[in-house]
Amino acid sequence: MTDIVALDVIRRTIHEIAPEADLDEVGPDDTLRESLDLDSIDFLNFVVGLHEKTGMDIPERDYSHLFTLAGCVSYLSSAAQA
Amino acid sequence: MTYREAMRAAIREALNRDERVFLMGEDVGRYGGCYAVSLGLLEEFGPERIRDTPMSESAFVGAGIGAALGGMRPIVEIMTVNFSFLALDQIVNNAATLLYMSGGQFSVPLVIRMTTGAGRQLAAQHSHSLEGWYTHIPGLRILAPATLEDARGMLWPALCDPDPVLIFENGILYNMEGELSDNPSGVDITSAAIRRAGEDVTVIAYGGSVRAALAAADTLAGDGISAEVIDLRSLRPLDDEAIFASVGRTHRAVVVDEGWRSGSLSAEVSARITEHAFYDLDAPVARVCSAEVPMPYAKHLEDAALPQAADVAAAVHVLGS
Amino acid sequence: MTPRARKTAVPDRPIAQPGRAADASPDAPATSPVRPPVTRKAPKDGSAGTAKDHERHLLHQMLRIRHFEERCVELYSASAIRGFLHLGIGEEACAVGLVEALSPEDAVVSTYREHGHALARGISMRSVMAELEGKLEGTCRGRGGSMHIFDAATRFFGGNAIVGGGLPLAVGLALADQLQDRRRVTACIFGDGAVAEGEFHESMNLAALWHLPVLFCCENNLYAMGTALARAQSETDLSLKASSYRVPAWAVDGMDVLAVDAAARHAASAVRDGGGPHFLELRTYRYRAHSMYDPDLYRDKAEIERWRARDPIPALTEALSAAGALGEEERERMEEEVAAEIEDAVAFAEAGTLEDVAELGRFVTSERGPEGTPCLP
Amino acid sequence: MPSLGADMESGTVVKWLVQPGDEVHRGDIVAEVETEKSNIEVEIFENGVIGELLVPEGERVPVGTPLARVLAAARPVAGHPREPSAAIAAPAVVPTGPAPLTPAVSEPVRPSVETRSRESARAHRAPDKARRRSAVVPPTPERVLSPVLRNLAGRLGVDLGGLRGSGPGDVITREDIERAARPSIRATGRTRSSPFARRQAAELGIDLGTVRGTGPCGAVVEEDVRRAARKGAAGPAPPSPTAAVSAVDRQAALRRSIGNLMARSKREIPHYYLSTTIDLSSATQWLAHVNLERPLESRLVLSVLLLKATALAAKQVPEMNGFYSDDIFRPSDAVHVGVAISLRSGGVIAPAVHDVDRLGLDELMRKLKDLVGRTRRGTLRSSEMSDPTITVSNLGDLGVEAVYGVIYPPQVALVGFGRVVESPYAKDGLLGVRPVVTATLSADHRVSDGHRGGRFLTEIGRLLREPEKL
Repeated sequence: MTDIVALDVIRRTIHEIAPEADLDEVGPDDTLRESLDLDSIDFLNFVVGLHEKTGMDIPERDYSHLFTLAGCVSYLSSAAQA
Repeated sequence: MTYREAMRAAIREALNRDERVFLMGEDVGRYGGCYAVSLGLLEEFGPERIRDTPMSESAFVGAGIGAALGGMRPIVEIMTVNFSFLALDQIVNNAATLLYMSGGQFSVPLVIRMTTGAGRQLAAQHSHSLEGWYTHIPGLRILAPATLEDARGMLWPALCDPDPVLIFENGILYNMEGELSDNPSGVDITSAAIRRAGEDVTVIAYGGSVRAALAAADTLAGDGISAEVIDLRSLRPLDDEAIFASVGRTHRAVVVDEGWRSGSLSAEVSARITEHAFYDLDAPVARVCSAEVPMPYAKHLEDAALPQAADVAAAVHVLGS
Repeated sequence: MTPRARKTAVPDRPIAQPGRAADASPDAPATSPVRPPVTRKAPKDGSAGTAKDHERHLLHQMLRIRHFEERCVELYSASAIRGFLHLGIGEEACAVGLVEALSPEDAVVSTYREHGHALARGISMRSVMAELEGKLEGTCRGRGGSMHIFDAATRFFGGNAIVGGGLPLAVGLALADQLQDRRRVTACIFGDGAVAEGEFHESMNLAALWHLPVLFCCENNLYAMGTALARAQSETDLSLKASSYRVPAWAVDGMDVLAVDAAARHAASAVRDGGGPHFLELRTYRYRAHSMYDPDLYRDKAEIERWRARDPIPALTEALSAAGALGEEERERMEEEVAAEIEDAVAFAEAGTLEDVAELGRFVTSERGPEGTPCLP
Repeated sequence: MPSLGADMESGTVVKWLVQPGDEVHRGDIVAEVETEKSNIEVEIFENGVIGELLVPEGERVPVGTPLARVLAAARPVAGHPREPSAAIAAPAVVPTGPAPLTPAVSEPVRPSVETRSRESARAHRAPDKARRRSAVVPPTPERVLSPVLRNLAGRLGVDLGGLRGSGPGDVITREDIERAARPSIRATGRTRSSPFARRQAAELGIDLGTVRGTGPCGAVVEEDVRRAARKGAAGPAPPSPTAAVSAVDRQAALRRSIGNLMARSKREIPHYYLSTTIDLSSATQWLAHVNLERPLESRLVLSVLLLKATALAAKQVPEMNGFYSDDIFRPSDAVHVGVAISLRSGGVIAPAVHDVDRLGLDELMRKLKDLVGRTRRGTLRSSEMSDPTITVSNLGDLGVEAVYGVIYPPQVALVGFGRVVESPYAKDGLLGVRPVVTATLSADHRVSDGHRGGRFLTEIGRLLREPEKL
């Protein structure tokens, strides 16, 4: 998965769980949950959404990789290559 | 005036306007043209400029290319598109590529006219609509005059184009009658035309299919469906803007193509709509094409094989306007 | 063997023919070159030099081509040249003899084995080499490569890589000249393989029918890629095929530059003088494979060696030396000049620029009309 | 007009989903009501037949205003769950319907779309059974469905066109719809739609899942979206100025109503506050362990444990769970935990998850997800808005370490959970680093005091140390 594809997946997933959120205003190293006001259920839905779109199994211990936009992108792209 | 006469008038005008122009092809002179388009021109312009050729498509098309390179403005007539394949090497490997291969040094200002289409019971070697194949080739401009005005007006701008232009004349149109203004100014050969405005569905057609599309639009109007009919006119390059703009208004598209469906021009148009106007679509793009059989001789079979107005109307109904 | 007239459909035009199929056999290279039935002429600008000057010039041209192509092999091995590379090493006499016989206003339509024709035509070695290396400074901006050298200034219309594809084009160029009352010759060069194509027959017929000023030059190197002429043609006497279209035809020893030069001059002036199309079969041989990847399985080494014995370059060198027209010092200077020109061309090509990829789409269609008018979208 | 929260003073009927004569079932959604907070679906807790709609669409009325009359039901066979068609439930049939035997139905006209607590609703179930056969209803060949059933089918994503009716005269029954919905609930997660319809829906802010498709293969096409948009416009933003509430207006109104409610709370309720630090090492370890085995979709979040522990503790300390009104505290048997959900557009809503004390963790997780999703989409049910018995504020579990909340009247307690932090924690004389959370309680001194409050918080902590038992 290229970074662009990964970003698109993230963007679509965010849009599903928080349509009003504006990902453009989130910096790569900002914390997604704080920037987008995601509660823990939202975050779980976010992870589920990533899973549904990529087929990747995301164990709970990896959640910490998904806290920032940059983290999500690199997690998705590197995991998909592995 | 007929479409045939409009075409002839266009050739005559070109011959009169530019002494570099000459017409060359099988039986264009003494015979008067296989479809009588050039009837009488030999007497008017002489055998130097109305040149009968042997049945050597490759040689005389290639000669047209060479003559164009040598400063002439040839009009080469090929009897039907089926025969043009005997000259495919010259059209595809030379006419379309010389400018590019030579790094921009040699352009080929050549016009090739040929008859296309079915409907005259000429069976499987004189009836196919294979212009779609040529639209695959970069370097060629492909035109399909569907009206008297275009038959009359497209030739001169085509001759003015420094690059090779193929004009496809649907044989069913030659006897089509209509009025033509006395002012024979050239028409624009780069854009599609809206032949009938409508709101509910865009029917995209060209050449001989435009009539079927317009007839279908009449029928549909009776059913309360307002169909917009676009005549592509230029098959390459396609006037994407016109297509997308119309689909943007109607949100439905039916492409009518006398060619076969597989790998056809209609496939190209449909793909472009899907690529660029996807979010304008309220229904899948539909296509009405010829049955995938070599064209049969018997009238009823030929009719069944060709896209008819009723098929177009039915396709529109299926989309559910 | 002496030239003998052949009874043809055009009795008023003498047609020399070199003998029957046996002569065309690869195992029996023409040891006795066939000459056209004309006396050798001095160059047109004879006032500026002697016949020997002209011969030295022919030698110089052949050396340029030979060493240029030898250098191409090196550059190909070093990956500086890619794609198909067809070399005419051994065929230089044809290129030089024919092209030198043409005037600047004439046109040349050639094949994919055209480096020699291009260089003989006067296209600079620099731009040919740059084209081979795919550089913007090449004849075609690197768009054509080895097989597609074009040059408007010298009326060099390619570089056609479809066997037989150039013939109709040449017919058309000649038609344009005829229609515009220009006394020009279009020289159309093709190989023996093209004779099998319909386009050959269509074009011979059309040119003869319309009496067009085309000089058809068949470089018969006996193989269409790897297929020997005798395995592809029921009639291996190619000039006989041409004569069936009422085209005056000669077979010429393509390993003798003076023979080619003389025949080509004769034919070209006949064409120029309104004699209609003419046909020359230049019997020659390529020493190297068809192209760089060809393992050369279809012919034996002994055959190649037999032809090498008739190499046109040593032959002319020796003839000039024997006649006292080429000293050792002069010969060396000629070699040095050629070597320097090649070094310069290679340096030029290697210093050349690659066309900006943004230009990829240029020249699919014209940017300006022939009269400078703006083009349609 | 149901009271959907103590802060609600009035509401606007956006859309009636039933018409006079329609037979309704307990739990059916009969209307959509717009409040300052959200659009709310009004449930009915009766079985019966709609008699008369008292409030027209678009009208704003105070809380407590009767919205419609419900007549006793006409049922073909008591206890036999056969769904009558709309034709059967036509008013002309109704007079033959009332069964005279029970007090509930002896009163033929009841203003009973009024929302009531689950308990009270449940209390009305008895008459249900008592409703008996009415006049013989001729089976009708029509497959006409009541709007209620249509609405149900729409919600469940059931294509009525493809459904075979099992009722008399092949009428489609509620069971048919529910049966059809069961296997396809997952499969129909995706709504077929044309690209243009999707674009339009996005531009108009319409959830395609709620639009019935009339295109090929049931796809939603442009016309469907436009129809939905027209309906939508007739609801939330109709021509009538009273109901015209723009998003900005609504946000302001929400802020105002929260302010009013909180002011009232602070004015009337004598709050007291307690806090304690709870060791969550067992809970987080257990959760990590459990989640390790689970696919993503069924993983649990910590909030579920916190909610469950709170509910169980509330069972133990009933002074925390119930309503205080008219100077009387009425403890509640059921524990409906209000979950404070902050809206990204601003404001907070605390709809209820019902009967949390009796739910398994998985079920609770599922309900919580559903509730959060619907809160975000603005499709809450009336009961969810009106009947939390205690509120938990923890979903905003980022940032601060402790939350001291303001009680939602008429409730009497609010539990706040802060962020889980790693903290030095001494246990058995040993100091270690453990994940801990600060739990706070805001409680009503009129009902309880610090002792009981402390007991309650301690109980929560104890429960969370044994997560496997939750």
